[in-house]
This record gives sequence, C-alpha cells and structure tokens, in this order.
Amino acid sequence: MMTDFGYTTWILIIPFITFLLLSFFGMRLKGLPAGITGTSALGVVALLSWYTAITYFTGGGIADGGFQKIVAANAVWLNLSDHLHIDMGVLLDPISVMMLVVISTVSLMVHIYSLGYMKGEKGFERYYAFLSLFTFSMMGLVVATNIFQMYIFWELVGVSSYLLIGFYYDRPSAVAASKKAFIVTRFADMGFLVGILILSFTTKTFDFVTLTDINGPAIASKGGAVFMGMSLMTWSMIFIFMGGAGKSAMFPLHIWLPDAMEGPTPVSALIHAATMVVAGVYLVARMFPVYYFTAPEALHIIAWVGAISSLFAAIIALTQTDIKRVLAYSTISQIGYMIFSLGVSGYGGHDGLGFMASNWHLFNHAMFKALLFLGAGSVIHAVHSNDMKDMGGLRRYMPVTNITFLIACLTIAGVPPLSGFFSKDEILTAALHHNKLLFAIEYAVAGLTAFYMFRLYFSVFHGHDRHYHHTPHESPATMTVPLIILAFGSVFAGFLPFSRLVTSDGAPFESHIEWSVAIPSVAIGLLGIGLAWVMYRKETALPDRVASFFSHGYRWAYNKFYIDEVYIFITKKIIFRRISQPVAWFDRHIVDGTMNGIAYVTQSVSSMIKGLQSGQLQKYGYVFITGVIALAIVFIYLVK
Amino acid sequence: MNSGIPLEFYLVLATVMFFTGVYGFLTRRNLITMLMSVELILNSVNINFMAFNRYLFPGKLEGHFFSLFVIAVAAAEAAVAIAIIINIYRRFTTINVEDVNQMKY
Amino acid sequence: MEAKQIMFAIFAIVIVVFSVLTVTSRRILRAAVSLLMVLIATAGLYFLLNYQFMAAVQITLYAGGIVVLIIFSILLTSQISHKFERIETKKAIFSALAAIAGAVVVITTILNHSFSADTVAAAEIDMHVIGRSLLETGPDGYVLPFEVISVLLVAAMIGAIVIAKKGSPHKDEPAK
Amino acid sequence: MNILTWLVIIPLLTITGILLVKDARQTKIVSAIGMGIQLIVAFVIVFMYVNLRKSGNTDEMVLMSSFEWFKSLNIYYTVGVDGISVAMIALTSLVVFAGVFASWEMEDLKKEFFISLILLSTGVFGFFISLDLFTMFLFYEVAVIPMYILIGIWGSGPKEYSAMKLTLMLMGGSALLMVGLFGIYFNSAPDGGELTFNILEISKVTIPIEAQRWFFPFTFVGFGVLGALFPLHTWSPDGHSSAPTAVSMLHAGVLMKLGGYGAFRVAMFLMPEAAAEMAWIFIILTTISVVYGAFGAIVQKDLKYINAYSSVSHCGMVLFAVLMMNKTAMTGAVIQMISHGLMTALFFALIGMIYGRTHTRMINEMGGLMKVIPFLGVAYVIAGLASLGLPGLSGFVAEMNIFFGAFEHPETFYRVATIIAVSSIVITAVYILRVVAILLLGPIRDNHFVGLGDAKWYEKLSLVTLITGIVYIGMAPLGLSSLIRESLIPIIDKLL
Repeated sequence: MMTDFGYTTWILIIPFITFLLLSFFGMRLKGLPAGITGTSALGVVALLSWYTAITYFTGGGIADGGFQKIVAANAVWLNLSDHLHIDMGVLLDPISVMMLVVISTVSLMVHIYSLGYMKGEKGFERYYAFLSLFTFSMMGLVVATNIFQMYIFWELVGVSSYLLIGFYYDRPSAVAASKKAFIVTRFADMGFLVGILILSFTTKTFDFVTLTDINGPAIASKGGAVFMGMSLMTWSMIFIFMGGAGKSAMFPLHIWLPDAMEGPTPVSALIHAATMVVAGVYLVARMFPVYYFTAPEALHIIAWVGAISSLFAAIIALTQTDIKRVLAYSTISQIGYMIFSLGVSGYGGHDGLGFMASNWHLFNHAMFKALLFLGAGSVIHAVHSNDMKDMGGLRRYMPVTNITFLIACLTIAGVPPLSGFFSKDEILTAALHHNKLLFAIEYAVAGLTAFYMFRLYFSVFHGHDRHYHHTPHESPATMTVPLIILAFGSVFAGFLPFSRLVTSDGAPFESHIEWSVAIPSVAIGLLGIGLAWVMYRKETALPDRVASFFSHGYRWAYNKFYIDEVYIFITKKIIFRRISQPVAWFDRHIVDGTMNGIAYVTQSVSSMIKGLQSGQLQKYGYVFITGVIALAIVFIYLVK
Repeated sequence: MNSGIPLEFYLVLATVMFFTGVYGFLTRRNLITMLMSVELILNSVNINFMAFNRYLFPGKLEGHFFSLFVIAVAAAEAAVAIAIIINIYRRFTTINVEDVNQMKY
Repeated sequence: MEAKQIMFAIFAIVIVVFSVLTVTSRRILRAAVSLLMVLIATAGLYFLLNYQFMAAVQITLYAGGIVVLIIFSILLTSQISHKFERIETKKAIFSALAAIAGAVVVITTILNHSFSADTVAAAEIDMHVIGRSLLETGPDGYVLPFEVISVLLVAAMIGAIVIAKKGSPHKDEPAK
Repeated sequence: MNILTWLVIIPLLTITGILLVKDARQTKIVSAIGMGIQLIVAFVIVFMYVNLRKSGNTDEMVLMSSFEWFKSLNIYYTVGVDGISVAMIALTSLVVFAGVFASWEMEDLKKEFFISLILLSTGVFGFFISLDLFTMFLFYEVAVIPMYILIGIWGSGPKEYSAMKLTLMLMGGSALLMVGLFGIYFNSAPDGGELTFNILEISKVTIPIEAQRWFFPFTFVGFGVLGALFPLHTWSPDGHSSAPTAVSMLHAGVLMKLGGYGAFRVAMFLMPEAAAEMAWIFIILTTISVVYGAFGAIVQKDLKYINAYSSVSHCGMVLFAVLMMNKTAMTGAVIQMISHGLMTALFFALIGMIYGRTHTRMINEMGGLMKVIPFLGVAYVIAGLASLGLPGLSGFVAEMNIFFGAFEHPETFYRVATIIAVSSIVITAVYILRVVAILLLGPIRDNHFVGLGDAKWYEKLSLVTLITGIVYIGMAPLGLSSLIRESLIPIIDKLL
C-alpha cells in the first residue's frame, strides 16, 4: 500500500503564494521582513520536501520490489484535442523526489545566505519575490506529470532566470546578459516545443507515466514513421534534447551561462549552478526509457554533446580570470558530465549505471557547486570584485570560507572519500563500458577540472595580499552557516546508497567502486592539484610561460573559442542586417509602395477625369446630347 | 378631315424645332437665349403630345393635359430660371454662361 | 391642296424660320420676338388640330406670359443695342452636326414607323369635359397632377422670389 | 427585450447621454458609466450563456431573437450567440471599458471623441451578435467608418494620410466582402425557395461548389484585410501609429478581430468545400504574415510600429489557425483573438501613457523608465511576456492550441508550415526583450524623465482591467477553452 502524497501540492502552492504576497505587498514590508517571509515559507517547503523524500524512499514509494511512479495529484488544465490534454499535477518517482530535496535545500540555503549578501540592496523584496517564483517554477518542473507541464514550468524558470539575471536592471551588462539568456534558451525551447509537437503527434499523449512505460504504446511504437532517414520519435527526441541543451548550457547553446553571472551571486548559485541548469539533465533522465528504446541515435548524440561540452568548457575554464566565470564554465563542464553519462547509460539493473551516476552527480554537484558559488559570493562580498587578480591570501581573513571552499574544490576534483569521487567514478565506469574514446575525453576532463579549480583556489586564498580598499573580513553568520551546511552535504553525500534509490527502472541494484577506474582517476585528479600547487601556490612567472607556450591555443581558449563572436555575427549581421532590415524595408517600400501606388494611379486617373468636369454647361450638354444620339443609333440600328 | 396632313408632318416639324432648340442650347452663350432654346424644345414636345393625342387616341385627353401641365411647368421653370439669371447677373455682372463656371471640379 | 394643308405649310414655315432665327439672331430682343412668333404659330397648329382651349392657353401663357417675362429679364440684364459676338465656328459646326444627326435619326425613325391611324374625327373638346376631368378623381380624372402642379407653381414662385431677392438677409438687417 | 439587443442600445443611450451633458467632465463620467453597464451586461450574458448550456440547451445559437426589417430582400435583424460570440463580446466590453479610462485625459473635442468611440463599439457589438449577413455587414461598416474620423481628427503624425489609407483599405476589403456576401445570398437557396441572409439557414444548405470557388476568396480576403492578411496589412502600422490611444486599443484589440471572426463564421462556415480547396494559398500567406510581421518588428524604432507589426504576426496566427479547420486550432484561433485583443490593447494603452509623459515614442530616445514609472514598466513587461507566449498568461494558451491543432493536420505541408510558425515565438522574444531592455531597463537616458509621475488611478484601472483578463485566461484557460470548443462542434461538423 502506497502512502497518500496529496500534500505535496503544497510544495508548489506555498512558494507561489509567497511570490504573490511579496509582489503585491512587498513594498510595504520594506526589506528584511520580506526576506524573512520568503525564507520561512521556503523553510516549510524544504521540510515538506524532506518529509516527502524520507516517506517515499523508506517505503511510501515501494511496490513490487521497486520504486513506482506515483501521481500524487493531477487535474486537467486545458484540453488540447480529444486525446491530448494538459494536466497539472505532481508526479513522484525517485528522480523527482531527489530533485525536490536538491532544490528545496539549495534554495533554502540561498534564501538564508541572501539575507546577508543582499542586505541593503534596493529591491530586496523584489529579489525574494523572484526567488519564490523561481522555486515555484522549478518545483513545478520536476514534479511535472506530463511533458507539457514540464514545458510550461520550463518557460517559467526561464523567465524567473531572466528576471533574476537582470536584477540590477540599471546595469547595461546585466540587461544584455538577461536578454541573451532568455533568447538563447527560448531558441532552444522552440526545439523543445517542436519536439513535443512531434512526440504528441506520434504517441498521442503527454503523460510521462504512459510515455515511459516500457510496455506502453509509445515505446512499443518503435519510433513511428520515418522522415528523412530517422524515425519521427528520433527527431522528436533530438528536438526535445535541444531544449534541454539550451537550458543546461550545452555546446553550442552554452553562451548565455557565463554572461548570466551578471546576476547576484546567490542567484548564480541557485539557478545557474545547482538547479535550473540541470533541468536538461533531468529532462533526459525523465524521458530516458523513451530515448533508450525508441531513439538510440539521439542518445548517441547526447553522449557526444555532453562529452564535447565538458571538455570544451574545462579548457576555457583554465584561462578565465573572473571567479564567477571560471565557476560557470566549470558548471558547463560538470553538466556535460551528467548529460554524457546519461548518453552512455543502458537500461535496467547494472546496465543503468550511467543513469544512476548521472543523477548522483547531479545531486552532489548541486551541493558542491552551490557551495563554490556561495563561497565565491562571500569572497566577492569581502573584496568587491569578481576578478581573481584582485584577490589573494584571503585564507587569513576568511577562515570559514576558506575551509568550505577547499572542501568543495576537493569534492569537484574527485578526491576520496568526498562525494564527487563516487559519482565521477561511476560515470567513468559507465563510459568505459560504452566507448573508449569518450572515456578518454572524460578522463582528461577530470584532470583539467582538478587543475582549474585549484588554480582558482590557490590564487584566491593563497599567495600574498592585494591592495584592498578595506581589510577583508569573514562574512556574517547568515552567509557562513549555509556554507557549512553545504560543505557537510558535499562531504557526506557520497555515502548515500544511491544505486538502491535512484535507478533507471526503479529497481535497486548494487554498485561498487570499480578500482581499476577509480585509482587512475584519483591519480589524474591529484596530478591536476599538484600542477596547480606548483604553478599558483606562490606567484611565479610559470603560468605566463605556460600560457605563451600554448600561445594560440591560449588565446582561443581565453576568448572562449570565439563562439560569442559567431553568435553576434549571426544575430547582428544576419538576422538584423540581412533579414529584418530588408523585411522592414520591403514592407515599407514594396508592399506598402504597391498600395500607395494603387492609390496614386487612382488619383492620377481621377485628376485626368476631373478635367472633363469643366463647369461649362454647354460642354456637358453637348456630351449629353451626342451621347443620347449615339445610344439611340446603337439601340435602334445596331442592336436589333 | 385631317386626311390632308399626315401625323408624320407634325412629328417632323416638331423634330426640326426640337433640334433647332438643341442647337441653340449648345451654341448660345447668353443665359436668356439658352432659356429661350429650352422653351423651343418644350414647345416641340407639346406639339408631339397634341398630335399624338389627336391622331392616335382621339377619345382620350392624356396628351392634352400633359401639354397643359408642361406649359405650367415651363412657366414655373421660366420664372425660377429668370430669378436665378438675375441673381447671377447681380453677382457676376454677366449672364454669359462660360463665365459662370465656379461649379467645376 | 386643301386650306388646312396650306395653313399647315404656312405655320410650318413660320415655325422653322423663326426657330432658326431664335437661336441664331445676334440681337437678343430679336431672338425674343422670333420666339414669340414661333409660339404663336404653334398655337395656330393647335387650332388646326381642333384644340381650341390649348391654343388659347398657348397664346395667353406662353406668348403672353413667358415671353413677356423673358423680355423683362432681358431689359433688366442686357442692353438692347448690344450685339452678340459671333459664335465660334468650331462650336457652331459641331453643335449643328449633333443637331442634324439627331434630327436625321429621329426623322428616319418616324418615317420608318407606320402609325396606325392617320385620319381622325376632329371633334372639338367641350370645355365642360376639360374642366370636369381636370378636377375629377376617377380613372379619367387629373386632380392629382393638377394639385401637384399647383404646389409646384407655388413653390416655384416662392423660390423665384427668394432667389431674386436682393442681397443676403444679413446685409438687409439694420445694425443693432 | 432580448438582452443581446441591449448591447447595441446601451452604447446608443450613452451617446444620447453624452449629447445632453454640458462639459467634458460629465462626458467622461457618462461614458464611463455607460461602458461600465455595458461591461456588466456583457458578463451577465456570459453567465446566462453558461447556465443555459449547463441546463442542457444544445442549440447552435442561444438567446436568439429576430425582427424583420426589409421584407422584400428577406433581411432580418437576427441576433443570437454561441460560446465564441460571448467570448468576443466579453473581450470587447473589457477593451472598450479600458479604452474609456485610457482616454480620460483627452483634451480637444472630448464629447465628439467619446461619441465616435462609442459608436464604433456599437458596431463591434452589433457585429458579434448578428446572425444575418446583411445586418452583420451593416454593423461592420458602422464599426469601420468612425475610425476615419477618430484618426483624422484626434490622431498624431501624418494623421490625414493614415486615416485615409486605413479607411480606404478597409473599405476596399468591405467591397470584396460585399461581393462575397451577395454571392452567398444569391446562392443561398440552390434547390429553389427563398433567398436568405440568415447564417444558420445558409449553413444548412450546400452552396454549389462553383459558386463557392468564386465567392470564398472574396469573403475571406475581405475579412482578411481587417485581419491584417499579408500583403494587405500595410494600413496597420500607419493607422495604429497615428491613431489616438483608445482608438489604437479598440482597433487592434477588437476591430481586427472582426476579420478573424468573420473569416470563420462566414467564409469557412458557409463555404467549407472551397475553404478546404483553397486553404493552402492562404496558409502560405498567413505563415508569411506570422514570420514576416515578427521580423519586421525587430528593427522598428517607434513603439507603435513595433506593436503594429507584432499585431500582424499575431493576427496572422489567427487566420492561420482558422484555416487548419480542426477544433483545437480553431479554439486556439479564438483564444488568440481574445488574448491578442487584451494584450495589444494593453500595449497601446501603455504606449499612449508613456507617450503622454515622455512625448516621444522612439525607443532610442528613452531608457531606464522602469525606475521612474514602475507601474507602467511592470505592466509593459507583463504585456510583453504575454506577447511572447509565457505560460500563465493568455498568449501561451492560444499559441499552444494553435500549434498543436495545426500539427494534427494530416498533410505534411501544413505541419511544415506549423513548424515555421513556431519559429515566431523566438523572434517575438527577440523584439519584445529588445524593447523592454532599451525602453525600461538600463540607466535613465534623459534627465527630463526623472520627475515623471507614475500611473494615475484611471490609468491603473484601465491597465488592471486588461491585465486581469490576460492573467485569468493564462492561469485557468479550461473554462474559456471549453466554452469555445463546444461551440465549434457545429462548425467543425460542417467542415468535415
């Protein structure tokens, strides 16, 4: 007997009400009370989420020897056609419950942290309203019972992200970044929508339970009709993944994420590191059976996109000097890992190792990446700069930040027994079983990751002091407590029995550390750390020498492989100059010109005719009489 | 009794009169003479009516009365027209039709 | 040739000649007098047709009323001695052509058509009959057109007076 | 008296009231009261309709009444509503109500302005309730003609030119339409019997296909001109940019809907066979409209031009959906009409209000207005988000119905067109965000703007009315969509 999870709808309702309250009455609350309102509401949501997770994993969700998909609530929101209807509801299964925990926890941490970080900012209440909106949307996304509900909340997280990136709306760079983020993801969402269109056309349903049922009609259809060499389902799945790639900032749709760092740092931690950007991973995980059984080509593409993104972003991260941008590229790289891992996964039991590992990594990543960002925020809060060149030797001033940041760096580098080690090990194991080349790429990325993270760590917290405007100091407790909590999470999440909780088919399996993979990966991680130690522990000329050795490569990586420039070329030069302006010109001059031309011709003809209207009575009379005579002749003699 | 004069004679005479009137209407530049041409035209029509009545429907009076009414209308028309002409003369100090062309366009 | 035919010939010649004079004379008073002659000759035609009443109306109303009206207006607006300039040749030719063409068309049509009766009893119409049918309401009565004409005449008279009244009413008002 | 007739009578009474009052203030109050009553009546009609349906009334049209007014040609004043018309009536009353408050500060000739405005709305209401083609056409003209006066007198910029262009193009459309309507009339009794203008009666017969082939294009294009069908949309940018605020609101918000509404209530419903045959031509044109309007909007600098092109794109979507001839797409078309009506009215109201403060409509002369006029700024962002189809606001519901409906079409050509149309959501996002970024965000461009006052109470009332509509449809679309869906059944049955 499964437990009634009807109360989970409150997980959605509470943040939404908070959002409404704060947007309508936030102005009256003036600052801190608004923040506390938002935070306490989120506290309730977090409690509910944890309670749900514990109930679910300890028996509430188990039946027939596996975790079941439970539809806790569902109501028709809109009828699209006789067989398609959009529902709003709550679907609980291992991944959605896991995501609930991740989102509510990180969100709560960020809420608390922001009480200190955003203190005194103008628009404090607006900030909390947007955070609540985001939490609502993200929760709605993960508990979606059908792909369309997911799309709806997908768009909503997009807009909350837009609003939060553009929080400092009088800063042109923030405005541009928010616009870019929205448009790029919107472009990807168009793919998502087209994917859904094709999907619903072939399967006649949006419902996840029906879609992912491996004996269900969607999977049994084996892909539907063939269009341009691939089955419709494959097309659909590729398009849907395009949406996921946009949200998760996969190459080549990643360009918005580094710019999105213009938003307040806690927002970057919440949205652009821990939760929203993994929506793409979540989407693929959600649809995984459909991918695996009907569109293996799509899964193959996913694996490559993930691998390329992770490598590519890691290389760029090596060269960046803005602390948040390094973290942003690191995020892309780590999400690439997760996506990749899904791409190489099989289905069911131990074959689904990649699936499990991906979700595990998602979970761990949320913890340590949020920690990194919040730590970076703490540093930025202290030195009022984003640039690594303005930082150094901070370990003396900010002990808590230093230690938690170090833990996070060790975690991401995959040092045992921290959580990152376990999930990364599983991912590499899954990769090794799948494709050696992909494995090699990801193996290299593991080393690069360790290197660039410690490059960051050493140059911020070690080295000697810079000229600070005022002596840096440790952040207030509202900021350090979340850091400590997240650090605990990062350390101990590796001991969760993930393979018994989150699996591709719901049935638990035993996973163990594959030492043949683990030892080399730890080794390359340590090598990276060591290299960073040598190059950045003390300030030496070594980094510059290395950079000049790879001069061309360095410049390309530093300029992010000029992808931004390509986009600017496409948007400014092609879309604005070559399409829109000609269209506007064409409309004004050709289409409208034709209309005006017709008017002009009419007018000139009429001005010709008006000459006949001379006012000369006798001319009229003459015309009249000759006309009558002519008509008389015609009708009497010609027409008989 | 009228055997000596066929109906066609009247009709042809009226036609000639009519088109003389038309010619006058088209060529005269003085408004009063144009009015006189119109009177000619009306008159020719009256002749037709009377002749038709007498020759074709001798027992009836339609043509007769129609002519009578035409004469009445002609009288009214002449009165109004002359009033207008006098007014035009006051305003433009001419009754030349070609100079009175303010109504064009 | 019977007397009637001679009379008709005379009237016809008078009508044609004076019609032409009416429309061509370069002195306006002469034109008016020619018109008078045409109208009188027309009255003669009515006598020939045995419509004495109409002939009388023609003479009193047309010849007596309208022509006098015209002459008055001539006196008001023109100088008697004024001679019109010649008509533009082009205009004259084209107008004449149109008129002749029209006449030819009509006349040929008339001559091609055979009318059912060309001899009739030339009974004179009794004045009583005319008077009665003018005021009768039955199928042969003409009271409606009669009334309409009356109204028209009144309207025309009032209109003529208003139009011909000198100046605008505003100007006539004395300044307060 | 039939309650629908009140929709025509109340505006006329209001006009009479305006004629009787003395000064501008009273004029405003009378108009506001009149249109307020109109709003209430409209919603009473909606509730009456819903209750009738609940009580099991399945007539095609309800609340019908008929009155003969021209016997020899069989012309009747026949009124009646179904779910689609009541939805349109509700929309119209909302927009008119908001329009009255948006022109609260109209300066010259206030009385005449309100009279023309309300006369226009009379035509629109009459159009939506008519079931007799001739009466419908009559009201259509009543709605179009005052536009000329309103733009020509109270407009801005090259107002005479714009008024002339708009009126002439719409009149050209009416001319085509009239041919089409007469074509329908004279073929309304193919088996002999009496000719009729009554839509319901005509729908029961099949107009001969040869006649349909002739008159469908006339009717469809005739309505299409008003619905901004490419390439007959060019009156829209000029007309809208010159028109005063309330007129733009009413015109883009309601009058353009007459085109879409007429296109399916008359052209598609009465001549379905020809519609099916010729749909592909118009699908091409409307797909062009959708994408082209959006691209055209990207580079515009005048706020009203941006909105006018955006209207071309959105109204193109309406006709596009209508031509797909299935329930989902047509539901989407109707929702899109309502959604676009509210949204674009909101846009024009805001543009008018911003213009009233900054005295410019050029976006590059403005910037950072969010700081000084936050209420208007937020409203603008909401309108923008609705326009780019954000879930939770009305545009999304409409677009999803359209896309999914259109994609159900069995022919690949139509599905490809759908995917092209889908791309407009990205382009829309581009131009909306561009405007929002330049106009509202960033630093304040000009020091003159610092002291601007935020919305006054009547402006807020106007905006909130419209936003409420947008949010309601966006959040809880089920009621509206089922209202429309069930009314579409007879139409769809006829089409298939």
